[in-house]
Amino acid sequence: MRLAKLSVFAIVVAAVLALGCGSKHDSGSLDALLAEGWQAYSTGDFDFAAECFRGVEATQATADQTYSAILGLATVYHLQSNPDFGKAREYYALLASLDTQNARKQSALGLARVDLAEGKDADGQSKLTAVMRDYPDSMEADEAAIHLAESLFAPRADESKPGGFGVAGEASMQRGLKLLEDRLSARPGNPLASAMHMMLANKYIELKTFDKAVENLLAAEKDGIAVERLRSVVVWRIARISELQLKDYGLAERYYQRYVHDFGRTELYYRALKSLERVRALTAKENGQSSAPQQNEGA
Amino acid sequence: MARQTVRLRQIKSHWPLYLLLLPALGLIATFMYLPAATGILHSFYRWDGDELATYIGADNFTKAFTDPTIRHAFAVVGILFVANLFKMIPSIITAVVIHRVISDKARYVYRLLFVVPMVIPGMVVLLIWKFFYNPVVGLLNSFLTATHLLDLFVKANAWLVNVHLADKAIFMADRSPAWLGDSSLVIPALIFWGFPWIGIIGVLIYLSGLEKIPKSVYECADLDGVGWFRKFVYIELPLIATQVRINLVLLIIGVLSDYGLMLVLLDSSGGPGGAAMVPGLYMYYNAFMKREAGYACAIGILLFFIILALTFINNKFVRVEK
Amino acid sequence: MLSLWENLRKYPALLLLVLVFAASCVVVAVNAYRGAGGAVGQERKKVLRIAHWQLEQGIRNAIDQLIADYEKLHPDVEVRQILIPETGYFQWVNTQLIGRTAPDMIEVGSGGTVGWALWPKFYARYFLPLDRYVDEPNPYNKGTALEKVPWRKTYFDEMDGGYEETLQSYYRIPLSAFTERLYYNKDLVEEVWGPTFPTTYEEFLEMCRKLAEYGKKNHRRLVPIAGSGYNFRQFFNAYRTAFTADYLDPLDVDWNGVVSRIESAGPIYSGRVKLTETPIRANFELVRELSEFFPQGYTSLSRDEAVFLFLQGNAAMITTGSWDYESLGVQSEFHLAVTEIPLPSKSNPRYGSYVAGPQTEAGIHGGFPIGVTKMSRNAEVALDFLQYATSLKKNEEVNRAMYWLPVIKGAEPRDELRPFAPHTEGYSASIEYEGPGAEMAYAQISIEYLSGKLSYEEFVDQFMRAYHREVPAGIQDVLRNDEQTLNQEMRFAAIRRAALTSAPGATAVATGDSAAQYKRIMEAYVAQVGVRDSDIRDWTDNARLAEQPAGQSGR
Amino acid sequence: MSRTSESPLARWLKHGYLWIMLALVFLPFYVMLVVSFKDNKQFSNHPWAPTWPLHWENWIVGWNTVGVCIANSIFIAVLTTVITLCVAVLAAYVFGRYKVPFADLLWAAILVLMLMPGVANLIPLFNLMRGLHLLNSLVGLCIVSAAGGQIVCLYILRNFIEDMPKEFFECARIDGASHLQQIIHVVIPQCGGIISTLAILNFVGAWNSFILPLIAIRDPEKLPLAVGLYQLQGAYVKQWGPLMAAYFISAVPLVVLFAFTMRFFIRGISEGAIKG
Repeated sequence: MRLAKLSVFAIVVAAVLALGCGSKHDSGSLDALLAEGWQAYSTGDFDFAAECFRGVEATQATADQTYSAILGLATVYHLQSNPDFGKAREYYALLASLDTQNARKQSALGLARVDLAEGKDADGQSKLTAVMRDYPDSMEADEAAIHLAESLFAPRADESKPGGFGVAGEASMQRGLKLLEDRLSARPGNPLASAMHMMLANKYIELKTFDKAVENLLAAEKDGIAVERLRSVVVWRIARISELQLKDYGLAERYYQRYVHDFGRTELYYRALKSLERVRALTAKENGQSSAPQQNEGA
Repeated sequence: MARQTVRLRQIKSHWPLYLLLLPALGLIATFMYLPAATGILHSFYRWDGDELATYIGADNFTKAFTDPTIRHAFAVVGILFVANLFKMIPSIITAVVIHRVISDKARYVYRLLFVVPMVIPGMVVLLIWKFFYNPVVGLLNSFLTATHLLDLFVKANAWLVNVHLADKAIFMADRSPAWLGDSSLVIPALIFWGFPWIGIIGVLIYLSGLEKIPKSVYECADLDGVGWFRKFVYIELPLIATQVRINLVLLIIGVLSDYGLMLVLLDSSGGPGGAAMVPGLYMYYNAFMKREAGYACAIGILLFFIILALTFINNKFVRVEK
Repeated sequence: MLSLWENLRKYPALLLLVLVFAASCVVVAVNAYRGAGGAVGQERKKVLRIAHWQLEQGIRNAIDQLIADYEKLHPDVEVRQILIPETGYFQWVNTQLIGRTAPDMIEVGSGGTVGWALWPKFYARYFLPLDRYVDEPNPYNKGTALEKVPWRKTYFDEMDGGYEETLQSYYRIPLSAFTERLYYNKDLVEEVWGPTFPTTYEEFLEMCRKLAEYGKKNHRRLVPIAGSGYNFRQFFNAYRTAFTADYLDPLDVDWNGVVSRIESAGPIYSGRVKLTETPIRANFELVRELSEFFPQGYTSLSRDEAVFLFLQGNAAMITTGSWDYESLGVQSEFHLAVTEIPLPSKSNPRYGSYVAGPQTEAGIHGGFPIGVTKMSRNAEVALDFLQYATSLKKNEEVNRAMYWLPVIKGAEPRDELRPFAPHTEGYSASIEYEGPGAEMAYAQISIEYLSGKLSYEEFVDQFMRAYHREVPAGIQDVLRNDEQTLNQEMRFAAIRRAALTSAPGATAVATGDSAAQYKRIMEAYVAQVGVRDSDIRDWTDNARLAEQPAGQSGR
Repeated sequence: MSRTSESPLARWLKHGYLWIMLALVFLPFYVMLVVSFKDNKQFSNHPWAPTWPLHWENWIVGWNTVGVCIANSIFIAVLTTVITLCVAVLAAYVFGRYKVPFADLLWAAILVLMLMPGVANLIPLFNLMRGLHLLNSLVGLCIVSAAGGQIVCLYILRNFIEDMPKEFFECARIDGASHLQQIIHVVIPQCGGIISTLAILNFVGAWNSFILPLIAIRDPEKLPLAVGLYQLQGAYVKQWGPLMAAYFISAVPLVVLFAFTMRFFIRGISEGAIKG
């Protein structure tokens, strides 16, 4: 008898333990469950996050909660380490059926990005363009611009090319640059403006169009860069490029000086200090002839 | 069999017997069977050891079968197992030698003396051995240098490289071998560990078997002029075969499931380059370093079945000839 | 009862056992009572536990003193240290986190590559995000110049050492800072060489020779430099930075001031930068020269074995961090002195022209980082304790006691530690020889060169063959890892976006101001994408160059 | 087993072999003892020979570091042994004397556990202990260890009780003794030898237990010896003298235990081996 009871007991306890994580669904409110889901998502425990979101989605939740749950599910499938694009697309599409502006914007952006992630570049790019057209003044459109430009600029893995990559061609580079510049002139003060300027600068550096690069770096710095480390890189680039490429020693001096002043605790501090001295010596010589150091042949 | 049968219908008068069983069974059910059950259950989950568990079917097992580390771990354990078979020999020899000492008193004293080292706590033995293997201050390297054995190793190694039997120099002149820090020396170090490999419990068990041999058998053997070796093979060995088998079972379980040795001598990643990773340690590593507790449970279950199979084979095929 | 006693008397062993057991019960009970915060005649205290791996006696005592001071200020709190050796530390923390028995405060960040991948998850799941505390002033700084300064800003590095980039949040409170130096046995050096330690590499080499001769003459097992593979790397890196600082501008194609792994791998692969170029060759030859003065087989020695050699006077020098200053100082029976790794002078005919300067330490962050666990019942008290420990006065005091460098602006380290002050003058590393994927080959082949089995040409030849074999795949690996980081960034951007559209749950998880965080993440993302694209362009250029027949490669 | 003839050579060979083995087996003792009186300098210069002056203070340091651990270990070892044996004797009595319904099934269920490697269970066991709030608790540790340790005891004790003459129990029963009284007055005195041997084996086992306390005990003041020593050796720059003194001290309690029980133990093992 006892054995039977014991085994029943053991099975029951085992079942309770095993379902321990699942059974929490009833314990808290749906908001708590959503918070748990997003928490798990942020720690990289995607299966658990998906389970939480699914738990909310299946119940009679408020419109907001359903929105959060479906968005969560779509995001999990889209961005987890081994993505499931089919399901992501399914849930992003479901998101569009919710009747709020937010949901539709997220859905459109999400669907476009899933296309890009899957390698359907043309589809993704046209969907991103649609996002920018349909919701021109939104945060999502700003992000769409960045992803669209990224996709136009991005090199593609290509076994036949040397090194295994094919880099973006001239045409798509120009398209990307124009797109970002248009966006910046249409919505100059948007929160991602500094990021867009940095992106432009990166590309102009790649194309070795250094005057435009510095122009954009200056704009980015003016817009305000939230990440200190990135700001230090921008200041360094302005100074270095204007010294070695543009030979604009006044600008270089100003920005080396700013670097030395603001970023004493970075590894480039001493180099900046030395360069400042060098640049000052050069300007002191006045109309600095072509005596700048010839170190940039590889750049 | 002096057991008294209690039938089901008599149970009314004998129920207190179950009360006596209760503590033992209760403990076993709670702390042995319940964890085993949840362990089996969790081996089908991706589980981080904490509350996050997702059902993934048999993925953990398919992963285990293709995981090169597990293959390596079982290879290591196989090597150690074979080595441990040989490491049983000194205990048997010692038991036989003690047994053949003529004076009763001397036999007893030897037994006592061999029991004494048992008081050294296991951890201390491990740490002392770790200390022996220390490349800078360790006893082993001092000994090898002082006796010029190391030079011999170097020459042998160089020769082996020359004739392409070995692909790299492990021992080099003027260089102290790092026994536990060199991936090609770790396994030899683990095999050599515990020299002279005398397990006192084993010796006592063999001795008790040997003592059952009647004196007359030896007398007959002496009359027939049987040499010491044949005495060992024909008289002594068969009589301790049962004990050897018991020890073999214990050895299988011990070698396959032990990893405290590696954990202390090396660390949870199995030493340099994971050279000494064994299944138990890999399980521990997965559970408490990498947080793949579900996978760890799956490894544990594999281990259990392997031990079960080996014990079964041992009972079935290593027969005791009477 | 009486019969029991009679029985016991018959078995003295049993009697003894009972007595010993009773004694042990008392010890265990007292410990359990005190562990729960009880003390005779007092109210229950709040017990805080802090776990770390700084086992040195001096460090332990210094923290005990800090705790005693804190307890004097807060009689209702008791703080206890839990010391776990570094080898088992990560596994221990992991276990305690799963078991929900983790101490209130934990030193974070150990565990090698496995730990490196898991800590961000641990922070997110088990540790308290500290963003809302670090922008408030530290109350224990009252009456000092830092009174109104946010906690974060009181740090010499603005608490960069506490910022977790992957989570874009503060999770750690650093207590000390560290730099690495060359320690030497002053007595021995004075006896053999003279009162002033060499300031140039030429003198240094001469001194090493004298030390080796001295050891031979006196039949002592004396090596000039106590080295393990670990210590050797510090030498190597110092000289690499000094010799190759000028490679920054030619190699840094994206002008961000950092030569990424791919930026240095591409040119080496294509031959635009050759390992036979004079500065690089000089770098290797110098280190080869120096490795004569390391113990035989140093690459297989461990760190503490090298320290043991040094402490016993069997080695004259060792490179290690400031974290060892106290334990080396206490345990050495000779006078300990600290200096920089000497660089070749400008007049050196072989090396002089390449030497730019020392390695910079301007970028160091606060170390000894402590996190507060979510499961702590007294998290507020734990934070209060950490604020106490990082107040201007106490941080100075405790670091003086530990012989470590304080992290708070204005806190003065010990005079002995002056040589450890991070020098901001110096260069950052500008080239990496290993190359992604070829690290193993580099380790093996470079050891053969350093031990004299290969000539430099043979070394370069063998290594370049391995380089061409391994690096293309290695670069693909680096880029794949980059993709994962980018994906991770996007994952966090998605939470912030969800929070900005006020999705329930996401708002609760996101700490701090979501709009600002979103901007931060997108900027970081764009910067990384830029580096990746530029790296790939550089790599394909170089790969194309490598495919061309020699002679046409001039650009 | 004395035999009539034996050549002196054989005799010397045998004794020589045994003495060499003993020397090797006792080598750790020698090392611990010699090194424990050295400071690091002496150790570095003359690692293996005794040196003067003797550093007695190493032993004080050693005692200070492992003293608490020894108290904890004694507590754990004694409590574990007592629980294990109490539980095992009760159950062995039932299995050895009676054939109650389901007995064979239960017995088989217990025997399977002898094959179960403790490792396979470790992680779920850890979680179970967390659920029952047994983590970081010495008593919890004892209970869990006892649950595992009783199985072998049960197996051996059952064999002994089975072989005991029926008459002992019959007499007791006629005198009106309950089951418990029968156990106390018949089983324990009759099986005293094997019980004490099992007690010693369990004691030594608990004394040496490492993995479970390593993961289950958090507070340093609760650590048993094995874990305490393990953590001690992780220190960065080792002081070999105090370390070896601590090792030696940690062997002392077992030395005392064995001094009293050695005879018992040797006899018990022999008996057990014959029956088991």
